[in-house]
Amino acid sequence: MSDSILEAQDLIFKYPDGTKALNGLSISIEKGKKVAVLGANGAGKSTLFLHFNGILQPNEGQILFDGEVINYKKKMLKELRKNVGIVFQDPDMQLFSSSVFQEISFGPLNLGLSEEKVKERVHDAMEVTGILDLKEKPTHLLSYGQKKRISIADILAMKPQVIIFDEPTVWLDPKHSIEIIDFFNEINKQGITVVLSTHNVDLAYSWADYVYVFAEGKILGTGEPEEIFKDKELLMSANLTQPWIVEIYEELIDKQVIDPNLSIPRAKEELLALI
Amino acid sequence: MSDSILEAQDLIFKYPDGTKALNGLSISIEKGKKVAVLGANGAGKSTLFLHFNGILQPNEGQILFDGEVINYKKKMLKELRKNVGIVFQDPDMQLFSSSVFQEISFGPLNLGLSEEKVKERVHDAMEVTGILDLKEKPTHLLSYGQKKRISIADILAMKPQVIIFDEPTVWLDPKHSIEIIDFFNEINKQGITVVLSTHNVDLAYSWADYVYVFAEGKILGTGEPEEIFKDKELLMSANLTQPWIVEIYEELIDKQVIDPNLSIPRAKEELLALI
Amino acid sequence: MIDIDQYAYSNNLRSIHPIEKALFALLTMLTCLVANSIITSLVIILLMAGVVIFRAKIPATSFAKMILIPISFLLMSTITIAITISKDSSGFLYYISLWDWQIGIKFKNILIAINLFLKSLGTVSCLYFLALTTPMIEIISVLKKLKVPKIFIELMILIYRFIFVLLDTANLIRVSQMSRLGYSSFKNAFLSLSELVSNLFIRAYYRAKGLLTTLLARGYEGEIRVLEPDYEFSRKNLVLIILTEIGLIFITVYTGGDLFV
Amino acid sequence: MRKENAFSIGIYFILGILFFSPKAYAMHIAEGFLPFKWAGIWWVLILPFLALGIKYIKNVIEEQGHGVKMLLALAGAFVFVLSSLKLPSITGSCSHPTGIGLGAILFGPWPMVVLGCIVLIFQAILLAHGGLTTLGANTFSMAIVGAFVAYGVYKLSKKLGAPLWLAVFLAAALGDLITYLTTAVQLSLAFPAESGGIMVSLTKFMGVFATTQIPLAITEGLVTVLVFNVLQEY
Repeated sequence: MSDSILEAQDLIFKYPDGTKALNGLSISIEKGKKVAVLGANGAGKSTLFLHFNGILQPNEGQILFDGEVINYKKKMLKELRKNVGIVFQDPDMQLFSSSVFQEISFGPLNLGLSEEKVKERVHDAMEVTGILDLKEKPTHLLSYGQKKRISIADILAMKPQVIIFDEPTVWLDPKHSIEIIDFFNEINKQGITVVLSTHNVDLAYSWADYVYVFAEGKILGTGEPEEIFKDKELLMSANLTQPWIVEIYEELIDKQVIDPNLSIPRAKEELLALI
Repeated sequence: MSDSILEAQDLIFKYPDGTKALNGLSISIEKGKKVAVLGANGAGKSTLFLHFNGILQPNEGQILFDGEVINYKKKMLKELRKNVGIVFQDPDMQLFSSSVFQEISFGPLNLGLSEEKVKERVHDAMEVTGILDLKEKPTHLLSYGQKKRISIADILAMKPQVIIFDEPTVWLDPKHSIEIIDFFNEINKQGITVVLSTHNVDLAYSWADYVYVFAEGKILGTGEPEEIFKDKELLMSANLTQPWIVEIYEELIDKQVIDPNLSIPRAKEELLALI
Repeated sequence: MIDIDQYAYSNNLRSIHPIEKALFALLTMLTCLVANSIITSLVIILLMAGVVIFRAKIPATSFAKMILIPISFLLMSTITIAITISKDSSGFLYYISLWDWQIGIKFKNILIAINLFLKSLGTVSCLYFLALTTPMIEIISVLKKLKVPKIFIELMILIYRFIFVLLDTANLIRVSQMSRLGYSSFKNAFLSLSELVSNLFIRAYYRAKGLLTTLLARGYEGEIRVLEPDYEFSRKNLVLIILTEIGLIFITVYTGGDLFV
Repeated sequence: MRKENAFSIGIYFILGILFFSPKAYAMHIAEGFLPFKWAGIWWVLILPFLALGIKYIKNVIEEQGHGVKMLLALAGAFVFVLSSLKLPSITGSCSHPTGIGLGAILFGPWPMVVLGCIVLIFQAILLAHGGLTTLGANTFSMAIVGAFVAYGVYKLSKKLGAPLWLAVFLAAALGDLITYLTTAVQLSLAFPAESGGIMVSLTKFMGVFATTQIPLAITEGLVTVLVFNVLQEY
């Protein structure tokens, strides 16, 4: 696994109140990939992400970034947080300033960049997320979707190598969900590793290069989406269901409508083309 | 429309900041039905619900409950709020007591029932929602799914004739989503009219008796799910997509895999049976 | 959510340098206070109303409504000052006697009260000019340039943001309570409110924790550093401000106001 | 005849107060109401308190980490939001608690000096309650006197063995009441009566405020107790 950018080895983590959130979890995320982390509510996804960013320190086990073991010294933590960005579920929790410009400038300033550079980064991040016209507006007068984009620009401005999106689509309607997914693909093309947590199996199936299935602080299954989503038992035990594309595909094979030797379709269009 | 339990006639509503949230909207909800209200974020769904409950008063137009025009006098408002319960999106916003028992007793106590009666109602509501074992727990230590159930018990304990669920499944994983939908069917069988707002087209399609499509404070379309979801243009203009069952069904007809004279399938199982 | 705040972001003078606007408001405010003259106060009220309504394009009706906010305090307090309690009944325009005290009003005190009332309204309109044309974010950045302690500035930035988050939360909880018949009687209103308040506090507590997490994830190390967008000074505006103030002082002296008394 | 007259004027006066009190927001002194001299005096007086408050906050942050800053910021926002909530009151009108008492009990008086001052700036600019020239006077009465009295009363009554609810009630209610009292003193210092001077003026202001503020102080005390009870469970 020489090209893994983030790695967790045998993580065990208990919250101070005794809840065991991670239970000997190992995971390795490859550079430049699109990774989906699937799991029911409370499976430990968010806890793992906070480990990737060095916010939480495991009771046992270790985190590796780019092959190096994180030692939780100030300098290394800074490096880690520079390179691994998290876009949190609730933008209202992440935005601390009412000024969009101030808000986005916070991260780059913490990196110790010059004012000039920071201004440039803020501008670029706003451009990419399409919020340049919000510059003069206060966050509290914006819609959920707009706040979500600001929270993404927050992280983009830091130019991390990995961006983790925690449940990015839950509150978005179908149109905005599609937009944001397109956006993920775009930044991924620029070489950023994108990790996405979700319990939307259809989304994970058609989007990800690689899927991890979580349950109770452990990894239940890993693999390419085609393999993972064939495994009904695995999905059941993680409180998940099969993506409808897979379900229909299997049914169509059973009913001999389509040829079982054809490769399993990833997107709706592919499935329809098979028929 | 003699059997409509809730009716809105030509509602116009502007928020104090000038945003026009409802724009001449009319809707009539039939007694005992399962109704889905579909629309993108910000289409005005929540605003309408707050009118049904008498929290908001329209600038123009009127609300009728059981054929009677709401006059916003104290007595009538009380009667309305007793009979129309809203389960809000985010249980964290709805729950305000530290104890589950106190929380659920809030509504019935406000109805002026005797202590005996209130205890009975709280007990029943907890039983139906399957949270009897949480009675002694403080609300803030519970999981999202548990809180969601408490927020439902909150409303059930008031024994309303209509229950409105605002985006009930967004945060739930597939397993719990299925559970909650089953639960809606159960209370509907007991004669309660269930109204559900969602932007999940698949859910609305297979669950509802009747569908309303919202966009920009207006009703764009109403009808039985089979009709509504055939109309791609309508869905597009409301930022929605087609349910995959319908899409596949239409594709299969096009490709002559199934007989176009067969009735359109409502559930996954029906579609698979057709093939 | 808060009218004044919304206008501050959408008014027609938004793009003017915040320091210019603050200077104009504060200098005029001081002039009004120091001049202590009925005529100067009236001129300032008209000036500010004019600028707010015609330059900043705030609807006149909204401005009038806002001016009424402090009026209850002003009326109550100025009336209290205007009323004289004395054992000596000379000089009263009208009075009533209670035992051996005379309670009533004197002409001189009415003048004092009117002056006080208008002076206060004059400075209030200066405050409104600032509040309606300059977003709080920019006022904070002015304070930052004035070298107000960092921690004070950081707290202001955070508090301003979280006022709106908590207001939103409070509103949602209130709506949820009302839809379950909360606030429907006095006792019930009292209980509903204290549940709301305590819940809001707990919510605020968890938010504080969550916020720390999200800031740490962005490399926070104890100081909240942010950048401000640039504004350009306008020499013309500065000259205009100075001329206005000189004009106001001239008016005061000319009409015999007791400047610096 | 005269007594009747006095009686009816008294009634009108009280009705007037009840009519105006819902909008009288915690009796912050309005912008421009204090003469230049007094506005300046109160401004100068609060500066050392602010400096000490800021120093105190810095120390706490150093000892307990950066999370304290977020907590204080949220507490400040909480106080502001609290003061914009409608509160049921006996007269059927609505007013609000200041939240300073609760804050002083939980965080101590020094942080509340700073937070109170910030909240007053926001109230002045966003809500037009109070003002900038009168910020000194209002900070002194609410954030300094109010916070220290509330904190002192709380500590003292606990020392004297009062039950928790009573200590909290007294702290919040007295903190409130003495804030209003300070406001009355500030006004009478600035506007002494021509005969009888400050004392007569003080009597007048207290007479006006007492009727509205005593019920408010009691309400604030009660709400604080109820809130504190819930927080106790956490």
